[in-house]
Amino acid sequence: MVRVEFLGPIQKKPLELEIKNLNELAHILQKDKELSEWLQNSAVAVNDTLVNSLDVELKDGDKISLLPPVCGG
Amino acid sequence: MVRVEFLGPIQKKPLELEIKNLNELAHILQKDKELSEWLQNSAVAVNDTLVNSLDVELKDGDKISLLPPVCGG
Amino acid sequence: MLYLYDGALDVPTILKNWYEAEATSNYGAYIPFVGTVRSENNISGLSFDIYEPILEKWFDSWQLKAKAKGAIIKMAHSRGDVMLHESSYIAAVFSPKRRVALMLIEEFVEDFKASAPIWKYDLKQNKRIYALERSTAISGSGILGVFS
Amino acid sequence: MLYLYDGALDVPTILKNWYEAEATSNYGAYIPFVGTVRSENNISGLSFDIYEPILEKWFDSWQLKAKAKGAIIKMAHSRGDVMLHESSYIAAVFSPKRRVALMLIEEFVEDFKASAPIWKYDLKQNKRIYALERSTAISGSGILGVFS
Repeated sequence: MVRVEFLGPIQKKPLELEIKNLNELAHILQKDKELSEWLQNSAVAVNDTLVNSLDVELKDGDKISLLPPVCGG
Repeated sequence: MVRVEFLGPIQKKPLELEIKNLNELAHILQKDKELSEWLQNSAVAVNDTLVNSLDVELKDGDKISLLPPVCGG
Repeated sequence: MLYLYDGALDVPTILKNWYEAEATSNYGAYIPFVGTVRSENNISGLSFDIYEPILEKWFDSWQLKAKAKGAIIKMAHSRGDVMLHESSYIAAVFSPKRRVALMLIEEFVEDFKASAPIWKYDLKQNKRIYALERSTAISGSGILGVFS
Repeated sequence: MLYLYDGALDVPTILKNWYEAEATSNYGAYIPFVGTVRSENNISGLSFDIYEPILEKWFDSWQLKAKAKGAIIKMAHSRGDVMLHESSYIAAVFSPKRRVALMLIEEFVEDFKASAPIWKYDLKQNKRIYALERSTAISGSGILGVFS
């Protein structure tokens, strides 16, 4: 089981999914119309490390975070 | 009469000179061997405004300052 | 040396504490950057969400970059609401030399704006409105939106 | 907004006073640069001479440059002796926007080093030794040394 968290302004509860890689996650999340803009402008972290590609294998207990555009300060 | 002041580390008392321009001042100061290094590396101000050339006429009561290399902070 | 506070920062106290903490560390230059909430767009203030695990990793990577130049970085940021003319952000560089300090504070603050996982909301008529148009997508964003 | 003090600067108090003085001026960025005496070359401290009339003119010209960008500059400097780990210099920019503040503090501090009529001496074994090798000739220097 992999946990998916939506950070900051994305108003969505965490998901628990049986997925093996980020490609599967992309397919699942793209079905949710409310997420479509967020998927275009959000960064993705696996276990709190940002990733730049979908070629990431996932294992049981991994945590995925979606980070929408930032503005600290 | 024109007053010439030597600022910062130049250990020299002010001079009162009867001169009409900075060219005359250059000739007079160049005779003082102790000043030769300071003349090479000092900036010149007339009445507290820095000047970039010797083509400056002087009048009675003017103040000339020699400013050696600076290091604030 | 990353400090998170609920609400506005006590700027004089933080600047004083940081200065005194490094008073005998032999740094020649100390440059704090202080960010204060400006009155614009009829806001009554700003509000912030922070994702701390990634903020800490990002900050630690900057601390290593600074250390390689003999410098250190300190940073304070607010969580939650910060009202008009209050301050929400302080970043500071201590360095032996001024050139390193001047370069580092600029690079750090710019990367902070582009990368630190903090989300800003305008406070307006008791609403908390995400400041999307002033926000920056983190480098690498959008990979989940590409059809594959 | 140019402040000269005999001896070391009280950094926390100056940073606090300046911050509070501009607290409601609606500046979004406040960047002080603090210069502190480092232990090097076996000095016990530094000492400074200042020629105030030209320093004031130089500072006023910078205040006009800052004003054209909607910003202001404050500066404090020590006269006379400042011992190890004490501070002799603070320059600060207040600006609505961070980019202007970051550019301006760098340009101001660099021009200060190159142009401000202040002379530095090392304090070493009760002697006051002009720091010629660390000093910079003001732009236009040398005109009186040219044979004419």
